[in-house]
Amino acid sequence: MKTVASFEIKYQQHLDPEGHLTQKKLPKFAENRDELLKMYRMMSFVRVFDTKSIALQRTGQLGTYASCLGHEATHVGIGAAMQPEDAFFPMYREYGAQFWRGVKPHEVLLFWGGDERGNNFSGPQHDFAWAVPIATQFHHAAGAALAFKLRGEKRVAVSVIGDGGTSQGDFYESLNAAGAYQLPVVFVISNNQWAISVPLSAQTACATLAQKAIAGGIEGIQVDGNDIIAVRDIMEYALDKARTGKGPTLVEALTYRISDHTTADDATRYRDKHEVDDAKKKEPLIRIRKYLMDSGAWDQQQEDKLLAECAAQMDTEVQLYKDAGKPPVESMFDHMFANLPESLVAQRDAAVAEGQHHG
Amino acid sequence: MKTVASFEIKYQQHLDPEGHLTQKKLPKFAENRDELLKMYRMMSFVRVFDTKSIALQRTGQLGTYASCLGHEATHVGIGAAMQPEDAFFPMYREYGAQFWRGVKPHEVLLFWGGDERGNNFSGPQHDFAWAVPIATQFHHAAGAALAFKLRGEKRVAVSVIGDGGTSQGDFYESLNAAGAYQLPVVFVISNNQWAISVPLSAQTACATLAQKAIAGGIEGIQVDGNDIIAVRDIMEYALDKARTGKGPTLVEALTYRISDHTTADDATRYRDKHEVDDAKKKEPLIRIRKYLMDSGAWDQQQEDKLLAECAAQMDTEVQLYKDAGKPPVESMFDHMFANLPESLVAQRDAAVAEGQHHG
Amino acid sequence: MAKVAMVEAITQALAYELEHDPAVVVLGEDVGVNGGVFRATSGLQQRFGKQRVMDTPLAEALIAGMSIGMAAMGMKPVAEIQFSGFIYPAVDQMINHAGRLRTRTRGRLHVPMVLRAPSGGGIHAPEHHSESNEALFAHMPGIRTVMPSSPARAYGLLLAAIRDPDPVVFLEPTRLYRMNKQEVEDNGEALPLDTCFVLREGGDVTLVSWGAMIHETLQAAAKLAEQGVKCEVIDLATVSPIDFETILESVEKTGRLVIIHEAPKNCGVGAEIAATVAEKAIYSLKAPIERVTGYDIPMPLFKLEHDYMPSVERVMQGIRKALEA
Amino acid sequence: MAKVAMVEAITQALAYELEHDPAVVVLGEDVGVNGGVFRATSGLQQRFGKQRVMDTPLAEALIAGMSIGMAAMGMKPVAEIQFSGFIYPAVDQMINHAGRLRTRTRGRLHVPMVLRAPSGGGIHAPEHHSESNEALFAHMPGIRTVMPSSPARAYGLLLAAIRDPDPVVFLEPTRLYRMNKQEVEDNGEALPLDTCFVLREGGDVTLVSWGAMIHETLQAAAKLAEQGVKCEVIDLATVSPIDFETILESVEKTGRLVIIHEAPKNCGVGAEIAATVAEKAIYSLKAPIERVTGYDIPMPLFKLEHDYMPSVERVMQGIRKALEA
Ligand SMILES: Cc1ncc(C[n+]2csc(CCOP(=O)(O)OP(=O)(O)O)c2C)c(N)n1
Ligand SMILES: Cc1ncc(C[n+]2csc(CCOP(=O)(O)OP(=O)(O)O)c2C)c(N)n1
Ligand SMILES: [Mg+2]
Ligand SMILES: [Mg+2]
Repeated sequence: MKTVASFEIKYQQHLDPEGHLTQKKLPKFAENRDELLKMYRMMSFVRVFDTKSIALQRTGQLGTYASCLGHEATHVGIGAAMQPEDAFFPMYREYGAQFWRGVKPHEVLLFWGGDERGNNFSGPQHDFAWAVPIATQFHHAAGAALAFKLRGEKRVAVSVIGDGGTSQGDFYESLNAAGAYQLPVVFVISNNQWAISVPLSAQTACATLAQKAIAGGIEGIQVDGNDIIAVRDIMEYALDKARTGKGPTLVEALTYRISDHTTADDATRYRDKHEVDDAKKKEPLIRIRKYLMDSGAWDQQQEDKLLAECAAQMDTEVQLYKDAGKPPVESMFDHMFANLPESLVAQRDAAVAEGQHHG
Repeated sequence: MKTVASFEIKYQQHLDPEGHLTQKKLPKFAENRDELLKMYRMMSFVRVFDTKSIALQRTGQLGTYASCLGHEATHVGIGAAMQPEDAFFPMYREYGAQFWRGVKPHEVLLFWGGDERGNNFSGPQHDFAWAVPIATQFHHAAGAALAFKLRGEKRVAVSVIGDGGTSQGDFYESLNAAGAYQLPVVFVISNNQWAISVPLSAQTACATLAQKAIAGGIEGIQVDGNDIIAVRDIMEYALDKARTGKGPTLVEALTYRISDHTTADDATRYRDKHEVDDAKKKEPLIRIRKYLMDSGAWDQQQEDKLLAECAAQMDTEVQLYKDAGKPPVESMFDHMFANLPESLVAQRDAAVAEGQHHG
Repeated sequence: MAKVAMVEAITQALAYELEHDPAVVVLGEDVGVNGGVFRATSGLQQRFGKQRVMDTPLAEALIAGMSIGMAAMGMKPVAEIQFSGFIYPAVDQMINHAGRLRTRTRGRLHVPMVLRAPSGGGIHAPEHHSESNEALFAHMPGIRTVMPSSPARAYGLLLAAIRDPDPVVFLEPTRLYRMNKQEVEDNGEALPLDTCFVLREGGDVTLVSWGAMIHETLQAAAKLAEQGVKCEVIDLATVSPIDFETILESVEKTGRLVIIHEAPKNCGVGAEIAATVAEKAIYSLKAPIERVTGYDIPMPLFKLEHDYMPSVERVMQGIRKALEA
Repeated sequence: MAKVAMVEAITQALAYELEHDPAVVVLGEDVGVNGGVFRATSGLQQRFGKQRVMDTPLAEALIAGMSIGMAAMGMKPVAEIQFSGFIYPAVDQMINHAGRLRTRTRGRLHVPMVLRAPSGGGIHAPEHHSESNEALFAHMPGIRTVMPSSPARAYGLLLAAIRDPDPVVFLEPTRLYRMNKQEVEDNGEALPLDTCFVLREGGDVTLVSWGAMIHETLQAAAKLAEQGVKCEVIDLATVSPIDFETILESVEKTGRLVIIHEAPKNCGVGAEIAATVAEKAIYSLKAPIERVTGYDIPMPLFKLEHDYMPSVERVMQGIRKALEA
């Protein structure tokens, strides 16, 4: 039998878990210390945000919350590589990318606190809100990318999905459409090895998730998702490619969900402690901090100061969240349609009356 | 960047369009002339069936009909490689496979003639009926394969999809699940280059459709779908592999839809005549007939006799189809549930009364 | 003015908006060079180019989902689903996103898309090509569902649907595509959404129907008129949200209501109309509300499709029952 | 006999059938070692092995479609969809295949599958985790839709659903999973499908509800009893097809009907009940039929979910309205 097609999947890493460079040449942005520090600061804030949010949930001050512990490099790397005019289509835990793009931490809290106002956020007004139904957001990103392409705008749509999400039909349909239309879109798989209790090995027989790109006829690249330099590097590559009309990319970021799936989950039911301990050694903050310290760009004093600042900032955000109170009852109706139909006007009035009745 | 995975797609062909062997070694079944003749006879009958069915539609004696002109090698090859205990999950034009498995031609006519009784057919009782909603049948095949595997039965599920169908999420979900569970299933893409008016190049950026298997972590093979020897060869390989617990395969059969999409379609609106003329030279009957004649297994006299037999057989089938008449009105209700709920009993009675009323 | 059939009126409406609003794009399976399997987009790609009228890969969830993404970015996609029996993969995107994005983001994003699909039976088509599933969409918050019943209403309502800033599911009765040609002025004038159309006035009984069944309903009304029965015929047109004002006003006048639809009865749109009328106008009702509908079975293959779909005779029986009670 | 909550009763029913019928398999996302996100399948994989209790890849269309394939080959899959808000990708398989395969093949193949999904609000959950969408399935021919409202009924109805030779969508009110423990004998005795349950007898007004809202309904009935009002409370249980006999009998006695459900009002199951009762028992009705339901909006995020869901107070208002009319 003759061979009619062949494919390769490449892997990118700059910083190993010990904070050592694995390649001689650094991407341009990484030669700029301020830029690296900016990313590191954001990663640190995200971690403080995460810890505090879990605490809020545990003390009954927040609803179910999806932790991003361990994903900081992937998320901040995505955010840092994008332009404000690009459009972001998150799943539900990419706070690092959203904060970078201007979403306020208390807005994220509002969402998990059961308040839609959190989705009317301070980030780019065209960015989508979370997509809880797994994989559905890829279609929105493809559609946005198609809009950008048709209008000749130099904008890119970026969407994120989990490893579990790659089992959904929507995921593949989008990859295929992005290939067929050569869309300016970057699809990112945040492969944290688990979909709630289902390990990657039970989710698919694939050795890599990047290889799923082959089914869409598009490029797939694997990257160390705990390495902020590699993530931003590959994202910049893929964004630039998309922006210059050279088509879509699927990026698989290899990371690990160190936390429970959400605060409603208990991962000890299904996951080996050793695996988690091992992952903790490879998590993203350690290596970039080590690299920055080794290269003299950072020290313990700055670190302590940063953490204090993050904590203070978080306190402010938590206060904003708490001050938001309950949205008015009529807000459930007011944004159903641009022009509210009669039947909904009647229902709104009844609900408001009912709400007043109960105080 | 280092390479972390690599893949190849192979292509199989034994008979070229001129009827010459392209490989020295023939598969075992192909050394048996009777077996080859049996397949050739079936391919010939299918063509007669197809021509006649289109004529029935054109003369108002059949509903919309989907021609299989040009697909005979793919369809008969699939049927011939399967065992009766295997289960078949067709799309809507694989008459060659179904006839081989015992479905009667008049039963196929009944279906296109608007009569569900055609689906209560003489083929294996576990075989599915047509799946008109594109790609949905792959899930049924995956489920059947899972049942076979769980029960330790040495049976294989086989399903067919079109090139257009490979854009549907269901297609990929099944491939992925088949890989994850290592199911005894063979998925076949009948790549006839067109999905109604949409050419393959607009459907996907993929160079081959077999490469979509890589997204499911399973093997994908391309085969000349107009070469009955190659199709049966690869199908036997994939079936044997599945039957012996070695997992699923995606087979892409390269063929061409010489006809309109269905009798409701007019392909001259969107398709170049030259392309079709070219395809006609490569169609599946010419080459196997030539091969059989060249090797002395077949001559013009036998050919004439065969065509006369096929025509006679088809006349009988058409008569059976016509004799079937209209099914009773209550048959729309009687198979809704094993135990018909009260509300449906009432509706059935009303419909029957109504039917009698109108005669 | 030339007379046009419904499918041509639809093509005209699409062409009008493509010409006047650069944000409008048409997309779907085979809508390009082929002009759609029913020719509703015939000639549009040739006229407006491949950037405005696009074939899509064969995937309905994708078609709906991409339309949402495009719409939220300021375009006005008019997507075609080839037959309403193949619309189900799009249900997730419609209910979970199209109908929710505006309220989810408290107005920041919205979804001015139209999802068109041929719908209903009576054209001798294969399995899954004759479905009536408007009730599924009617039950979805945040979505308008519209079904035209004449060339003029198809033209005007489709224009309204495209211009509306919110998602509209637009179900076109295939049975009417080439029936009853009508003069339709191609002047870009939209008809109002959320409004019924009173097609025939009468004081004895109110008939509410939509889509293709309007024709059996009108025929039944005409036949009964010969016997002196005056039917008021209301075309629901916007199947959700329902314009109850018009219906209630009529029922208050006639005291009798017959609802006619092709879709299965159980939890159909007829149920909502009957329930609301029974709630709001019970004291006006002189007889039980009749529903003449499809049965609670899938549309059978075509040998039996006319045993499934309400005939003029069945509609008349329903009306007589309402009159005699 | 130990008291069990609904979720435990469900686990018991699953275990009973897994033990007694080798054709039964349980499948879904996280149903294996994790025992489901609500623990409905807790311990089952450990007890029956990975061949009987299987995690699936994350794909709802696949879960439904594979279940159809398995069922047609003689197995009895009991599939879990993690939340009913994620059931929509399975809609295509359910309406186009599960509900049609038997009639499509004129009885040759059938689909003894159960599609379980937690459903409804009130548990302070994130977006899409609190949906009530039984009406979508109720409108689908060939499918039974069942919603239990107590541990005992969950046990008996789930057994019946698994044993039934046709597809059943089994929607479990999450809000009840851990509420109101009850003694349930794990004796493998099924309850009948297609039958309502009269939970409280009374001659003044008939209350029909199902799922979690049964509890607000019973509370309202209890409160009104203190004021001397005798409510008859009917648990619909099988949401489709509906047991109208029981309902009509009750309405003929009371002359008043209030329907209570959490799902949106428009084209909800309440509409069907109201429409049919208004048709068949209009002369028994002493007052308009009231529906106390969710609004025609998506379930809001949880700060407002209790403003969406009918409260005991709203149910009582509805009853009072029916009584005063
Ligand atoms: C369509 C759909 N099905 C099921 C769920 C329930 N669910 C929420 S998160 C999750 C697992 C997701 O895993 P993965 O995609 O790997 O993302 P991760 O949470 O690990 O980041 C599931 C099953 C959902 N949100 N959407
Ligand atoms: C889900 C779905 N969408 C749309 C259709 C309408 N339709 C019928 S056949 C067809 C094209 C199929 O093309 P392909 O998969 O290549 O198969 P072929 O007909 O060429 O054998 C379409 C769009 C359908 N049957 N099902
Ligand atoms: Mg994951
Ligand atoms: Mg094709």
